[in-house]
Amino acid sequence: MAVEKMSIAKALNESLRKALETDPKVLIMGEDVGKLGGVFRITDGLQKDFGEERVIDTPLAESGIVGTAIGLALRGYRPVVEIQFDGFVFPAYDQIVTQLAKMHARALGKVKMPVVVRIPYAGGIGAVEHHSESPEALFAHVPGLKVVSPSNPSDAYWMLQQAILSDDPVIFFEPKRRYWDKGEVDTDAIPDSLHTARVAREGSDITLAAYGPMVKVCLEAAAAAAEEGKSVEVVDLRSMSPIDFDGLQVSVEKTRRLVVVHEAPVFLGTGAEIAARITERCFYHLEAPVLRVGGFHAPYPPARLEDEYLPGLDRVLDAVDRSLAY
Amino acid sequence: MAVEKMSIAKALNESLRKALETDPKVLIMGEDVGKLGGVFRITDGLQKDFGEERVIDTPLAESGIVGTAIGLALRGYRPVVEIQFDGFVFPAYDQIVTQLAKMHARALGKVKMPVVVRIPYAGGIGAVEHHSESPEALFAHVPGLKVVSPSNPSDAYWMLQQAILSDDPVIFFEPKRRYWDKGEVDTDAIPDSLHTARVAREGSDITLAAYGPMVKVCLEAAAAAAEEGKSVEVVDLRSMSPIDFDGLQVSVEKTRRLVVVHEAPVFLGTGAEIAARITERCFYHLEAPVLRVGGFHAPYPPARLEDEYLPGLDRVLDAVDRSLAY
Amino acid sequence: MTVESTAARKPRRSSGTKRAAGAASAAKAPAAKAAATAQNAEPQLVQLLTPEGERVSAADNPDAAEFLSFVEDITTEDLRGLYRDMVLTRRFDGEATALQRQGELGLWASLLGQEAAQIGSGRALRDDDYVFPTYREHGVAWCRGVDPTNLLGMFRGVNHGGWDPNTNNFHLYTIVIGSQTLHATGYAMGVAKDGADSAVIAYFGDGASSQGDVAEAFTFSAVYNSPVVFFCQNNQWAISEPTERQMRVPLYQRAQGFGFPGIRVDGNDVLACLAVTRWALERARRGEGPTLVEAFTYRMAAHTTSDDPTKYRRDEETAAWEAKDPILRLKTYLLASGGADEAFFEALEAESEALGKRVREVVRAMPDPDTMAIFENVYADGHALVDEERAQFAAYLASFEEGH
Amino acid sequence: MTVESTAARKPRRSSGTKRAAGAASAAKAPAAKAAATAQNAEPQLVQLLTPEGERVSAADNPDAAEFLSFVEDITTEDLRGLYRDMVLTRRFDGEATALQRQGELGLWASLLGQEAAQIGSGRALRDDDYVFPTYREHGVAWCRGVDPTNLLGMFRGVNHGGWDPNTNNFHLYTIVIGSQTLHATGYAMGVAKDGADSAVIAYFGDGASSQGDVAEAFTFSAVYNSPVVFFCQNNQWAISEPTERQMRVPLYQRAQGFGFPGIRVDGNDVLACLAVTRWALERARRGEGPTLVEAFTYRMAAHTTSDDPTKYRRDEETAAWEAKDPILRLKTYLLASGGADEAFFEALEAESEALGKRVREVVRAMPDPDTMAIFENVYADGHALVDEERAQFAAYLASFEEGH
Ligand SMILES: Cc1ncc(C[n+]2csc(CCOP(=O)(O)OP(=O)(O)O)c2C)c(N)n1
Ligand SMILES: Cc1ncc(C[n+]2csc(CCOP(=O)(O)OP(=O)(O)O)c2C)c(N)n1
Ligand SMILES: [Mg+2]
Ligand SMILES: [Mg+2]
Repeated sequence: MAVEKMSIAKALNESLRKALETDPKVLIMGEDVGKLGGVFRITDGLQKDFGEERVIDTPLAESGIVGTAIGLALRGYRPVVEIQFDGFVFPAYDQIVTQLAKMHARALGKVKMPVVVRIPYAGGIGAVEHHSESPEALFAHVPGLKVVSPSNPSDAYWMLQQAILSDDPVIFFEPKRRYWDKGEVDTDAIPDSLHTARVAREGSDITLAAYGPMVKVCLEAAAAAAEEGKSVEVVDLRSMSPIDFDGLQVSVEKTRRLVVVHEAPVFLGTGAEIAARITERCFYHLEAPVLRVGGFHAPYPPARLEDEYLPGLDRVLDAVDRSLAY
Repeated sequence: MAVEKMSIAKALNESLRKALETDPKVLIMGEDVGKLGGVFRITDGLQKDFGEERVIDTPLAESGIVGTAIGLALRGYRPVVEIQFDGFVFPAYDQIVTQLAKMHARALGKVKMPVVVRIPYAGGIGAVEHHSESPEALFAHVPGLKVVSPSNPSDAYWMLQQAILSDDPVIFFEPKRRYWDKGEVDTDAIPDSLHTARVAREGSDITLAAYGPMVKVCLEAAAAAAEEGKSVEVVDLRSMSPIDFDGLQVSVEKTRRLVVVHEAPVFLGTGAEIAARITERCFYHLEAPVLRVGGFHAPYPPARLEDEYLPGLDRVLDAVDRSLAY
Repeated sequence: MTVESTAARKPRRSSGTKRAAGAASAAKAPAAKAAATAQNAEPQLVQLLTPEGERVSAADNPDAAEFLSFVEDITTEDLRGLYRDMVLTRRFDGEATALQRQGELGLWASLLGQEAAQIGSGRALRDDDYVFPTYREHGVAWCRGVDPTNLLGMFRGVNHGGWDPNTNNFHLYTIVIGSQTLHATGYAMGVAKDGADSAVIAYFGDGASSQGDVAEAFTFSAVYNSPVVFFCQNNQWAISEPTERQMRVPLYQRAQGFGFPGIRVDGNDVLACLAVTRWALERARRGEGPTLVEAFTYRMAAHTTSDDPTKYRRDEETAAWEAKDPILRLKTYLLASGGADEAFFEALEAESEALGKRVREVVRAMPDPDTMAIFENVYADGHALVDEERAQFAAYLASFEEGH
Repeated sequence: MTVESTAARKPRRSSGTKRAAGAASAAKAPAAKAAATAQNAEPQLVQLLTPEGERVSAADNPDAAEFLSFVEDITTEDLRGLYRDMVLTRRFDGEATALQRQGELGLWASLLGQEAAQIGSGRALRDDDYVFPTYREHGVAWCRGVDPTNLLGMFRGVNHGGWDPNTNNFHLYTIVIGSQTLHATGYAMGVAKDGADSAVIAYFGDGASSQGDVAEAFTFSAVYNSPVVFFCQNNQWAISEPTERQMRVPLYQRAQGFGFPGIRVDGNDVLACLAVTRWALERARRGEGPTLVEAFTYRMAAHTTSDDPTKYRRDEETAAWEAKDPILRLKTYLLASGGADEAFFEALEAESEALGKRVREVVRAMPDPDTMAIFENVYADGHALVDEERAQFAAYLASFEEGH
């Protein structure tokens, strides 16, 4: 390999393969990750090549999956757990927030929890209930967890490598509706640090901050705005815990305006924290309040309504206009 | 009764008693709520007077408690569930966010979920791990739930009445370290609406917003600040979902400065949403960024450190000073 | 909405004794015979109609004898009714699969192969019983009188559940695995509190048996002696995982360790499913508490239309189960016993066609929900934030209409 | 840190066959005799030393015979060692209760009455075995060589767990009920992957048996055939709730429905607990998978020092259990059999005194943690937000020192 064009799904698969090859302690666990290769085929072929002892089909019990992964980590393994869909992570929530997140601190640093919890998340795929949610804020609020989400194949490959290498638990949100988006992956590159924001497009009038599936929407919005003569900078945050406020601050001090975009409900979503903190950091720089575009305070709607529910080009541009109008 | 001085604990007990007397469909469920009367004695004497069919000691399984409460609600009952401590709500998190919060919407309004989940929460009682947490943001972010917390006996009595009367699920956070604080309760009064903020102390220089256990700290801070000639308004939010932004806005437009105080970690705590939204609503009124005082991004520490971890008088006053310095 | 019912819906009233909660002691709980069946080390299957279409007599199989009494009242007409239920359910299911392929549905979870388990158990219920399904109980819905087109809304993506659960005592489909077993248990606790003699049935799958919620439902129902039947359709697969990934011994045995009887029934035998479910429901009505029924059956189709079973299971396995087809065996019996003639089958074929046509038409005509429905029913009593967001969004939408 | 060990620590090596994961079939798993004991409808208790201090012989009780072989090697010296362990554990426990009353600890969870269950099972372990305790396993900690004063940190509020789990293969106390059974299962899965022949033991309570996590641990360990022993101390109470609120039939029976053996042992009989745990551990080492041991015992004290049992339980019940005291019965036996003389008991009394004194001194000298410890060990690899908050808080604290 080296530089190759591939989808996010393929990049994740390659990244898992690399991890399994490199470190015999790495395990893959989850429902249907074996022969089926996962419902999104992210683990395709891995059980065949690495065996049932390393790529483990688990009983249908998310608390059990994460709880046993914790035990395996205590024994020196590095489990990479797959939760089949966003809406099915909640049975494991107790083990994640009460045990996984706190074990290192509880043990005064004497044990480590190198567990990655992969979660295909967010909407836009026309799915039934519970298959389109964006629960990242519910993890980012919890001390002890790291929370990241790649937006492109290169990040998918490298961020997953880094998450697996991390000695801390990482909740790894995969933007499922972008799984088939392609891009170049350089498997020899030296990647950015896992928690650094990246300027995905430079601009001078306003900053759009997003991560995961919404980066693409923001880039499209920036392109559309450019046609109207507005110069929009897009920051791909990549990490929701920690958030690279230093990086974002640089952008906002330049553009003096910020709109945060995510699929999760706006109320207490990550945009709330970003708005609060950037306002504090950039109080004298901001020409407009930080605006947020996101999901409504309502359960994720049936598929036929998701295009209206999800932040799209128009809603992002509307927020850009509202911000620029200040 | 009518007007009587009592503790928050007693007010909650009286409120439950009143509900059991008034509506035969009201049930109390939880671990040790029967003979023991709960570890905080909030249900003291209720099983004796209303029987085991209405005040139900449950198996030690929080998911089971909330899950069966949902079933009972579907059958027409109005269960009031007790979770023994904040840190033990997570095994029930799936049932709460996936089922309890969404059932009404899922059924297009055809079923209702009048379930109250009572949670003694927050710290300051010198307890061991998991007994001092403030997970309110993890519920307030979830559409379909209502989230409230009383700060005084009168609110404890009336807000619990209202929560039980509500046809929506209400997560009712009880400030455990204030259980024994006394105040007057008028059981004939016509209470404010459940989700209205209340000005607990009037002031003109700056607004402190808090709820539950931190209202007292804010009132003390306001008193201390008054001695230094600063006029601090204290708003008791009472409800974290919805938040009474209209009420808070009135205060902030007057004082032009806001500090939000809660025990939960600042990062993605309710203060983030308040800062973001009040900044948007009051952009041209604010003389200083909304500041937040709260827990750190760390697991709740061992008891001997909690005084440092928890927002106290000094940290609140420090934030007041910082705000006023803008 | 209700559909015409046919067979086996005559309510079987309980003995009349009102349930006294907790009256039955745990020790007395298991019906002696059934428990004996359930406790043998070698998994025994209650079967009343063989794959070859022959009825099992008490003489053939003493274990079956007790259960035969539960279907004594079933007439030939009733049998035709059960047959009709299965055929129409299968037809509806096939139609839905086709509609998914045509893009009218986003997804479909087929019950193909599980008709007997669903119709047999579904027809054992009284109107005042209450059902908590998973997402695959189209046959049970049929028995409850839920218009099948109502089931399609969520798979089309126009709603998350299109029926009023209380109209037919049939709860909404539950997608998160296992959750509904606790709802059923709570509902049954309420039934007992009310002093009613109705029962509750919770459906779940072999995979679901691994979820902690299901074990908690077992515990709660055992402790409160609740009138609930746990009906597991062990269709051998949880998506790509065979039952060996979920359990080490047959599932029905799990009940005993929680203090109530478990029993395995041939899930492709509609008569046996009817009998065993009736037995379990009567236990519940008599105040004897929960029962676990494991219907041993097979998921003939893919997990859902999104699934590709060739990745993980062998054709031979599926073929072997085809020989046990639940519809075929009843047809063979009806033909051999003279219980139905060609005219019956032809009329049923016509009825199937009509059902298929109606389903197609209704689905295609199903309107998309109004955009503003996003904000409806989030709360029963209203919520300021929802009101605010609704108003903002309405203004935003209006801004386009004004030509901005 | 380690403390001097005494009895029964000679490792019992397994037969030498390395575990081949999944090699043992579920059907073969239960040791014939033990399973028979476990399957009787009337709960049977493995007992090797009666409350009256008499040893049970194979002739007295054929059921006990198999387990007698597991303690054949126990010498009189070993018995004195077990006795010493129990006495010192009780003394330490009493000291901690007193320290709580004096305000030195915020809380204490006493093991009073459960010494035999903990010492018996704890002494069955090899050094390379791994223990997952609840919050009450002070006696097991003692057996593992964890300095008892280490246990007090979390109850004093200076940390959430003061020992390195890997020093003595004794995991931190787990407060959230049931969680640790899954950690133990996962750890055991790892042991099996490593091809090691050590075993894992998970402690939990009768109340914990209701938690979904425990059932999931049963499922995972059964499916992966993991070398784990689930050791339940059924002390009759979960705070104020008697076992009837958690289960309808004796707990040990639950294992069978998950495909592995369960057995009930007299939890106040240190010999029986030792024997049964050794048996279960050997099964694990031999690759035969999990076992559930239910130690039938009693919580003689309050749930914790915050609890008031007079609210919910009768004195007569507690009195009845006093007659079954685990320490008393071994003392009676040692005295009657001449296994120990007065000098032994006197020396032990002195040792107890010394232990008590040391515990008091160490606890009183335990320093409060440094304030900035709040920010330590939140992450292993660091986190920008923690760094920022640490710096801000340090500056804030410094502002006071500067005299602001
Ligand atoms: C909590 C949860 N985890 C995972 C899923 C994804 N999922 C949907 S169906 C299914 C398999 C269910 O198997 P089983 O219980 O046997 O029912 P069947 O589909 O065979 O009827 C899985 C894993 C889910 N819906 N909920
Ligand atoms: C998930 C959870 N819920 C509730 C509690 C509160 N709690 C602490 S101990 C206890 C009773 C435990 O009973 P049991 O399992 O029998 O253990 P024992 O205390 O008797 O040793 C309860 C309810 C908890 N720690 N964790
Ligand atoms: Mg299945
Ligand atoms: Mg107990």
